[in-house]
Amino acid sequence: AAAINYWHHFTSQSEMAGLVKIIELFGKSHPGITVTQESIPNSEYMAKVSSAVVAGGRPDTGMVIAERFADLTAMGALVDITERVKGWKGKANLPENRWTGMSQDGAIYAVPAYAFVDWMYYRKDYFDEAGLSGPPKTFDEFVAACRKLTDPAKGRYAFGMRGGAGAFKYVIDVMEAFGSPIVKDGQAAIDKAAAVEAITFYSSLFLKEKVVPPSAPNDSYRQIMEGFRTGQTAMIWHHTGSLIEISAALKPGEQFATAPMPAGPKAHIARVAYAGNGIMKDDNIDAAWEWISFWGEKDAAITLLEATGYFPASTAALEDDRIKSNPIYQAASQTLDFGRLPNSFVGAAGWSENVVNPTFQSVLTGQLTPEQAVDRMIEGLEAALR
Amino acid sequence: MKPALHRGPLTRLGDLSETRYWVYFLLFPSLILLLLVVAYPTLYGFVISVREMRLTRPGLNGWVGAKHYVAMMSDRVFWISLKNTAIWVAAAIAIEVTLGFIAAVALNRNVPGTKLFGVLILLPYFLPNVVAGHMWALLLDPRLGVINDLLVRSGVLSTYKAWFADPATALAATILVEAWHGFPFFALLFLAGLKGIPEDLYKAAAVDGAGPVRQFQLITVPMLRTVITAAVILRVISLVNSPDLLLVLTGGGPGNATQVLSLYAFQTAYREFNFGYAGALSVVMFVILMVFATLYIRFTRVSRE
Amino acid sequence: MFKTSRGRRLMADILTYAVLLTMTMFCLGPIVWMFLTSLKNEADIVTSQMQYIPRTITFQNYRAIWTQSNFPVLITNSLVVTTITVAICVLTGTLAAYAFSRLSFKGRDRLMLSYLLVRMFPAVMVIIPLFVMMRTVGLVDSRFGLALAYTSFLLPLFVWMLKGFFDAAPKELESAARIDGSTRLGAMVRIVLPLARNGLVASSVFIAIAAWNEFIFALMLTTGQGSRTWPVGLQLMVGEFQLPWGVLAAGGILSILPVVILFAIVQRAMVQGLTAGAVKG
Amino acid sequence: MSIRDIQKSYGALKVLHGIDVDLEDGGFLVLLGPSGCGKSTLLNIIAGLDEPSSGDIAIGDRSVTALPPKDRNIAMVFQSYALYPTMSVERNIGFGLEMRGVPEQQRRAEVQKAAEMLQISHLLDRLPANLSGGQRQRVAMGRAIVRSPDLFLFDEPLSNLDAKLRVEMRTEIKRLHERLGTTIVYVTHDQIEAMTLATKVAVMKGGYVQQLADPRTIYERPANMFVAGFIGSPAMNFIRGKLISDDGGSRFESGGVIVPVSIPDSAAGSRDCVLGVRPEELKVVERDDAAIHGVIDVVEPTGPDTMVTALVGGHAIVARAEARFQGRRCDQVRFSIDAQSINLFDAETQDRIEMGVNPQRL
Amino acid sequence: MSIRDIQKSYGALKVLHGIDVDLEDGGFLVLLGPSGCGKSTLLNIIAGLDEPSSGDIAIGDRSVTALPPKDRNIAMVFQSYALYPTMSVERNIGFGLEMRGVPEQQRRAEVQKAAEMLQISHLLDRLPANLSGGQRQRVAMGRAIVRSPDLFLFDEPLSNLDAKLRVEMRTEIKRLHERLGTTIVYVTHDQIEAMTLATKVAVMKGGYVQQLADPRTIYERPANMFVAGFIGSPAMNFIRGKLISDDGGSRFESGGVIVPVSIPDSAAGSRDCVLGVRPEELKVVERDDAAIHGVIDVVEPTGPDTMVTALVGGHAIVARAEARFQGRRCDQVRFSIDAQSINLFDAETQDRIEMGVNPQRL
Ligand SMILES: Nc1ncnc2c1ncn2[C@@H]1O[C@H](COP(=O)(O)OP(=O)(O)OP(=O)(O)O)[C@@H](O)[C@H]1O
Ligand SMILES: Nc1ncnc2c1ncn2[C@@H]1O[C@H](COP(=O)(O)OP(=O)(O)OP(=O)(O)O)[C@@H](O)[C@H]1O
Ligand SMILES: [Mg+2]
Ligand SMILES: [Mg+2]
Repeated sequence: AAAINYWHHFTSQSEMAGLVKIIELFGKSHPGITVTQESIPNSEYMAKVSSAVVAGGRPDTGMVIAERFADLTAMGALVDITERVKGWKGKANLPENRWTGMSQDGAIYAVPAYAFVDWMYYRKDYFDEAGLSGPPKTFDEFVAACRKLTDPAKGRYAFGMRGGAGAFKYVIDVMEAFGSPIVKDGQAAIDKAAAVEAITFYSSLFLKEKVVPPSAPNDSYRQIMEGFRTGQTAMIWHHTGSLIEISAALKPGEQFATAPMPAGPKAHIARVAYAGNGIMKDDNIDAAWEWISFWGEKDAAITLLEATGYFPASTAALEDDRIKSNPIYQAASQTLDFGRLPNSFVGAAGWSENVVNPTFQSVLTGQLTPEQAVDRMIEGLEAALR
Repeated sequence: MKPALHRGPLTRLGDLSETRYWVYFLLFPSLILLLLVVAYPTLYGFVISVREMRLTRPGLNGWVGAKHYVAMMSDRVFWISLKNTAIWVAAAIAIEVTLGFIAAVALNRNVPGTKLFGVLILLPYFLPNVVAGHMWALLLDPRLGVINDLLVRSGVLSTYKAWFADPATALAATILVEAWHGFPFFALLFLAGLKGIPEDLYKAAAVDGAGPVRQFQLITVPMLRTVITAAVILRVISLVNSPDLLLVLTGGGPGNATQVLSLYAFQTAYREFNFGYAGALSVVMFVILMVFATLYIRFTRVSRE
Repeated sequence: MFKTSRGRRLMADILTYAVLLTMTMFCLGPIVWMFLTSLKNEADIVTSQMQYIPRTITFQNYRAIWTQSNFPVLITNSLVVTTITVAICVLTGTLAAYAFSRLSFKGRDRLMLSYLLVRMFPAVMVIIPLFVMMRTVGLVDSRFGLALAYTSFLLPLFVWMLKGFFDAAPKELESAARIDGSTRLGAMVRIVLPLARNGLVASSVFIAIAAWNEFIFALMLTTGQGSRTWPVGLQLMVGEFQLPWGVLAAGGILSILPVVILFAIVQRAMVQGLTAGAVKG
Repeated sequence: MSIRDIQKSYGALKVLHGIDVDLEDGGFLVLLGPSGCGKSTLLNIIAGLDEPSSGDIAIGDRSVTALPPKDRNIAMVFQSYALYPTMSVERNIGFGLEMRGVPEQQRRAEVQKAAEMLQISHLLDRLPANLSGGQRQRVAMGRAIVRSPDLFLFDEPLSNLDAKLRVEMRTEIKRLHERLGTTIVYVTHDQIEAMTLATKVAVMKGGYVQQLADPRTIYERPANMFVAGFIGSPAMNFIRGKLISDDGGSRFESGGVIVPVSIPDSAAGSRDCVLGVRPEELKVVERDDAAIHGVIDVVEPTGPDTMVTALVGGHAIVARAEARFQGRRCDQVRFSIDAQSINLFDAETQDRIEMGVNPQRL
Repeated sequence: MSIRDIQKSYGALKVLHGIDVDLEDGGFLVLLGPSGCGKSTLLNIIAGLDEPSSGDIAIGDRSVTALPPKDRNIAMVFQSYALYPTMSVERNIGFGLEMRGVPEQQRRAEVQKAAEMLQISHLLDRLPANLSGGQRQRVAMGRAIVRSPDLFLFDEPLSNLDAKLRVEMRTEIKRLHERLGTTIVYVTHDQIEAMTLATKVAVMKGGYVQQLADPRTIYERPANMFVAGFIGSPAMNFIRGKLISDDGGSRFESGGVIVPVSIPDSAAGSRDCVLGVRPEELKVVERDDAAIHGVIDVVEPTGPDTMVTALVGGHAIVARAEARFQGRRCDQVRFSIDAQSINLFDAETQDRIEMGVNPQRL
C-alpha cells in the first residue's frame, strides 16, 4: 500500500466536495493507494511550493495550472512523465492542444484534467431594459453597451472591472486583443504602441466613460462577483468556474446569461486554461502516476464538472449531455474553438502580479499615464526574463 | 520535604544551583533555542543577500556581492515601500499611543464599570490580523460596507467610497485598521504604568496649584515615559516586520500605494522567487530597525538622565 | 459650596464615561457588526440595500464553518501550538529571565539587549532557513516545530516582560529561603515563582495571544491539516473563490471566543501582574 | 487655624469622629498617633485634598472648607517627598510659583533665596533621583517655603530618613519655624519629634483626639494611659496596684511598692489604679528603703545613659541610669521614685487621676 | 566566627577593601556605618548569599567560604522581614526545619516553643499580610531562632518599625541574645542599637572598618572623627582650634575656648586640631569662668531632656540640658566641659590624639 499526498488550491465548498468525491472514486478503483489532500490558498500556492522546493518537503503530487507551468518547471518542481504518458491509454481522449500547456521542449510534466474557459456574464434583464438585443461581440459594441447600461444615479454600472488582485489577466488579454504580443522566443515582445492603445482603451472605461464602479482599482474576484450579484454591475468577465456561485444568486437565463468574450480590434482573445496535475517528487512515483492520470479520465472529470462546473479536459467528457444540452454552456463551447492558452513563461506570475497589477492600478488611479505604465511593464518584463 | 527528593537528580540540580555554573545552566536553554531559531536564520539571510538565488533561474545562482543592494538604490518600488513603511509605522504608532493613552487614563479613574470596559476595549487585540483584516474589508467595502452606509446616511459622503481603491485613502484606511487592532496593546501597558505612579505626586501638584491639565502634562506623561519607550519599540519592530495585515487588506495596492518593505520582501521572495533580492531587502530592514532602535534607546535614555 | 468640587468631580466622571463609551463603541462596533453579519443570510449581506438587523436569524453560518472548515481540528491545532509555545517560553524563558534579574554576570546588559534585537530580522527571510532546519530534524509540518518557530520572536518578549516581574519580587525572600536551607533552585521554585505568579500569567497571556493570532509562520511552515492553525485555516477558506461573508464572520466570532474566555479567567492576575511589573519601570 | 467638628467616613468606615482643634497664628501643631489613627486623613482634609463628611476649616479668618487646595494658600511636605522626578531641583522648588504665574525672574530669585536658606544652592540643576535622602528632604521643604504660604502641612516628613539625619533635619525644621514664623501642622508618629517641635500636640487614636495640649503638659500630665504610654521612649512604666486613702493620707500600693500620693478630694477606701512613672524619674539607689526592689533583666548602654530593665513583681520596669552604671543581668537593683513626677490612672477608665503636690522624696 | 581579609568588587567598583574581624563565640557584633558603606554586602558574604572576591570566613572552627548558605547553619533576619507571603506563620517559622527534613511532629514542637518565647503562639495560623509590623518582626525572629543555628545574622531588623516599637524590639533582641547565647552579627546604621546591643562594634565607612572595639570604647575613645561623629545622637560637637604645647603643659585653644589637656609625648609648639565633646558632657552653668560662652539658637525639649543648640564663635554646639531648662532663643548661655571626657583629633588625618588623664574640671 502506498500513501501519497496532493497539494491543490481548491478551497470553495463546491470544489472541496468535488475533490472529496474524486478521492473516493480513486480509492475504490485503487484500494492500495491512499491520498491525503492538502489545500493551499491560491494566492499562497506558489509561495508554499517554492519554499518546499528550496527547503525540501515537496508533496508527491500537485495541481498545475497553465499560468504557473513555466515557473514550476523552471524551479524543477515537476517530474518528467513523458514516457508514462506515451504508454497511457487515456491519452486518446486528450487531444494535442491539451498537452501544449503541460509540456516544455517536448517533455510532458503534467496530465491535464479540467479547464477554465473565459467568458462573460451579463445581466439579461438589464440588457432588455436598456433595449439591447444581445451581448456585445466586439470591443466597440462593448463600449456602446456600457454607455447604455450605466446609470450612476441608480448606483448601476455596466462593467465590473477587476483592478485589484488578478487584474493582470484581463489587462494582458486586452493588450493582446489590440495586437501586442507579450513574449516571443523567451524575449519581451510587447508592442508599445498597441499596448498603450490597449491600456488607454481599457482604463478609459473607468477614467473617461465611467462605466465601471469607482471601487475598481481594488476590486478583485470577490468584489466583482458581489457587484454583479447585488445588481451594481451588468457585465463581468470571468471563467466557467464561477457559474455555480452566480447561479445561486441570480436566475440563469432570466436574470443573467453568458456570452463569449468580445473581440478586440486585432484579435479575439479568450483564455482556455487547462489545469492538470503533476508529480513533484519521485518517492512514490507509481502511485503518484495512478493518481494524476486518474484525473485525466472521464469519471473524474464528470465528477468535478457536476460539483463545480469546471470544464473537462477530456473530450470524452465534453460529449456528455449535461454540457451539450445546457444553453448556458454554449458560450464556453464556442470559446473552446478560438480560445488560446494563457501566456506562460518563466517569471510570468511574478511579473503579472508585481508589475502589471500595480502599474495598471496606478493608471486607474491617475498616477501613471498609459505610456508610462507600458514602459514600466516592458521594463519589468525584461527584468523578469533576464 | 521528602527525603527521597534529597537523593534524586533534583538534588544534584539543586547543588548545581549553588555553583557558578548555575547562570550558564539558566541561560543555556533559551540561548540555544534562540541561536537555533534566530541566529542561524539571520546569518542565512545575510548570506543569501549577497548571492543570486532565483528559483526559476537555477543557472544564475551564485555569489553576486553587493548587486542587490546596488539594484535596490534604483528600485522605485523599494523607495516607495520605504516611504510607506515610515508613514505607516509612524502614523499607526502615533494613533495607537494616543488612543491607548486616553483609554488608559479613563480606565485608571476607576469609575464603576471599569472592569467591563477594560475587557471590551481590549477585544480588538484578541483578533488575529487575518480576521481583523477581513472584517474591516467588509466594514469598508465599497458595496456592502456599513461604514459607507452610515457616512452616506449622515450626509458626510454622497456615495459609497472605495477606501482601499483610492490611493489617497488606501494607506489611511489600512492605518485605521491597524490602529484599531493595535491600540489596546498600548492601553493595557499604559494602564499598568499609570497604576505605578505614586498618588502623592498628584497631591503635591494639587497643593502647588496645578490643574488637571498641568498635572497630566507634568506628571502623568513624564512618569510613563519608560513604559511608552518600551511599548513603542516593541510595536515598531513587530509592525515593520510583519506583512500579514496588508497582505490581507490590499496586497500593497492600489498601485504601490500601500506597499511596505515587509510585504515587498514577501512578494519578491514568494511571487517572483527572487530570494536573493528579498534577502537584501530584509537585511536593509534589519539595519534600519537596528539604527532606529539604537538611536531611539539612546535618545530616550539621554533625555531621562 | 461642596457643589463646586463635587461638580468638578462629576464633570470628570461624565467625561470619563463619554471617553470609555466612545472607545468601547470604536472597539466593539466592528465586532458587533461581525456578529450580526454572522447571523445573517447571504441575501441580507450581499445586497444593495443595507440590512442592519438580520431579517431572519440563522445559525447556518456557524454550522457551515464547523462542518466545512475542519474547525475542530484547526482550533485544536491552534490550542496545541499556543500551549506548546507558552510551555517552551515558560520553561526556558523563566530560567533566563530569572538569571537576568537575579544573577550578575559579565555582559548581562548586552545579552539582554541582544535578546531584544533578535526580533529585528524580518520574518520573511527567517522562514526559509527555519524550514530547512526543521526538515532536517523532521519537525516540518508539526505543531511542535511551529511552536518552536514562534519562540524566535516570542521568547525574547517573554524574557523581557518576566524580568520586570522578577525584579519586582523582593530579593530578600529568596535569600531567606536559601538560608533556611533551600538551594537556589529550591528558592526559585518555592518562593520566587509563586511570588511572580501574576507576572508569569500576564507574560504568558501576552505571548499566548500573539501565538494564537500569528499568521505568516503558520502559513509557511505548515502544510497539512495536521498542524494548520486557525488563522491560516480561515485565510485559506477565504482563498480565491471566496468564503461567504457570513461564514467568515462566524469564523471571526469563533476565533475570539477562546481568547476572551482565557482572558476572563486570568484577567485579575494579569492586571495585578502588569501593575506589579510597572511599579519599578 | 481652626478646625470645627471635622468628621470623615469612607463608606461605612468612620475614620474621624468630630475633630476640634484651634491653633494660634505662628503655632506649631503636631498630630501624633499610631498608624491608621486618621492623621493623614485629617491633614489631607486641611489641605483640601480630601473632603470632610461634615465640619468646617478656617485658615486665618476665612473659611476654606469649600476651596480647592490651590486656593487655600498652603504648602505641603510629604513623607515620600513627592518630588517631580522629571524636573530639576530648581523647577521642583519653583513649581508652585510657576503655577501661580510668577514671572521667571522673580521666581529664580525666590528659589535662590529658599535654596540658600536650606543650603542646597549647589544642587539646583540636579534631578531628584541624584540626591541623597536628606537632600531630597530639603528640596521638599524648599518647595514649601518658597511659596510663603499661610500654613505649612507636613506629613511624616522625616520618617524616610535614617536615625542620624532625622535628628539633624528635626533641628532644621525647628529652626525654620522659628525663623519664618509660619503656622505649621505636622503629622508624625514619632513622639520625640512631637515633643521637640510642637507648640501644641494633638494625640490621636482611632479617629478621636485624646489630648490637645503643649508638649510639656502632655509629657508630664498625660490625660490617660494611652497618651502616657505613647509619649516618651522608653515608654512610661505602668504598675497596677491599689490607691488607698485613709486617715494617714493617700498612698499607692502594689506588691512591695508603696508610694504616698496626695489626692485632693479622696474618699476613704481603696480603688484599683495604675501608677505611671517615667524611666528617667527612677533613680538607681543603694539605700535599702527605696521604693522599688527588683532584679535586672536587661542592661542597655545607649552612650550617654544606660537603660536598665528590671523585673519587679512580674512587671518589667525600665529605668534610665547613668552611663557608668555597672549592674548586670540577675543583679539586685533598687530604685527611688520622685513622687512629684508620678502619674496615677484609673484602672478602669484609664484616665488620669488629678493629684496635688507631694514634695516628699522616697 | 572569624573573617579574614574579605574583599569584594562589583566590576570595577570595590565595595569591601579587606575586612578582618574576629568574634568570640556568643559575642554580638554590630556592623555600623552609613548607607552604602558595604554592611549588607559583608553580611551577605558571611551568609554565603554573595561570594567574596577574596578572603576567608570561618564559623566556629570550620571554614565556610566555599559552602552554599544552606550548609552554613546560620539564620538571618531581614530588614523587610522577608516572610513568605503565601505561607502561614507556622509554616514560615518551620520552613527552615522543613527544608532540613525535620519530621512534622518535632517541627511543630519546636515552632511552638519559639512562638511561645516570642509570644506569638496565637498568631500561628495567620498569613503574614494580616500581621502588624511588630508581629512580623517577631515571626522573622522566630524563623531564625527555631533553627538553633551557629550564627544569627540580622540586617537592619528594626528599621522598618516605628520609633516606639523599635525600642521595645531592641530590648527583646538583647534579651534573646542573653537567653540563647548564640553568636550574632547585626547590621544597622542606628548607633543607639549598636551601643545597646553589641559586645563588639565594627564601624565601617566606604568599605573599610574604621574601628573595631566594644561599644564603650567606641563611644568614649573613638578612633577618628568619623567614628566620633557617627556615634552618639545628637552628634559629638567638634570645635576646630589649635593644640598648643609649651612649658605650662598642653592646652586646646579656639576663639575664647581654652581647655587644658594632657598629651603624654608632646613636642612644644602648636598644631591644628579638633576638639570633640559630647552634648551630655557640656553642662549649662551660671559661672562666668565657664569654658564656653554662646548664644542659644534652638531649644528642643525631648521629654526627659532638653537639647540646646548654641552658636559659639560660628560653630553650632549642641548640649544636653535638663528637662527643666528654661533658656530661649537668643539668650546667653555658658557651658562647662569635663576635661576628662573630651577627645582631640588631628585636623589633618582626623585621627584621635591619645591623651593622658587630666582630672581638672573647668
Ligand atoms: N481612601 C480610603 N478608603 C477607605 N479607607 C481609608 C482610605 N484612606 C484611609 N482609610 C482608612 O482610614 C484610616 C486612617 O487612615 P490615615 O491614612 O489617615 O492613617 P494615618 O494615621 O495617617 O496612618 P499612618 O501613620 O500609617 O500614615 C485607616 O484605617 C485607613 O485604612
Ligand atoms: N549587585 C551590586 N552591583 C553593584 N554594586 C552594588 C551591588 N550591591 C551593592 N552594591 C554597591 O555596594 C555598595 C555597598 O552596598 P551595601 O548594600 O553593602 O551597603 P549598606 O551598607 O548595606 O547600605 P544600606 O545601609 O543602605 O543598606 C553600595 O555602594 C552599593 O551601591
Ligand atoms: Mg499617614
Ligand atoms: Mg544594607
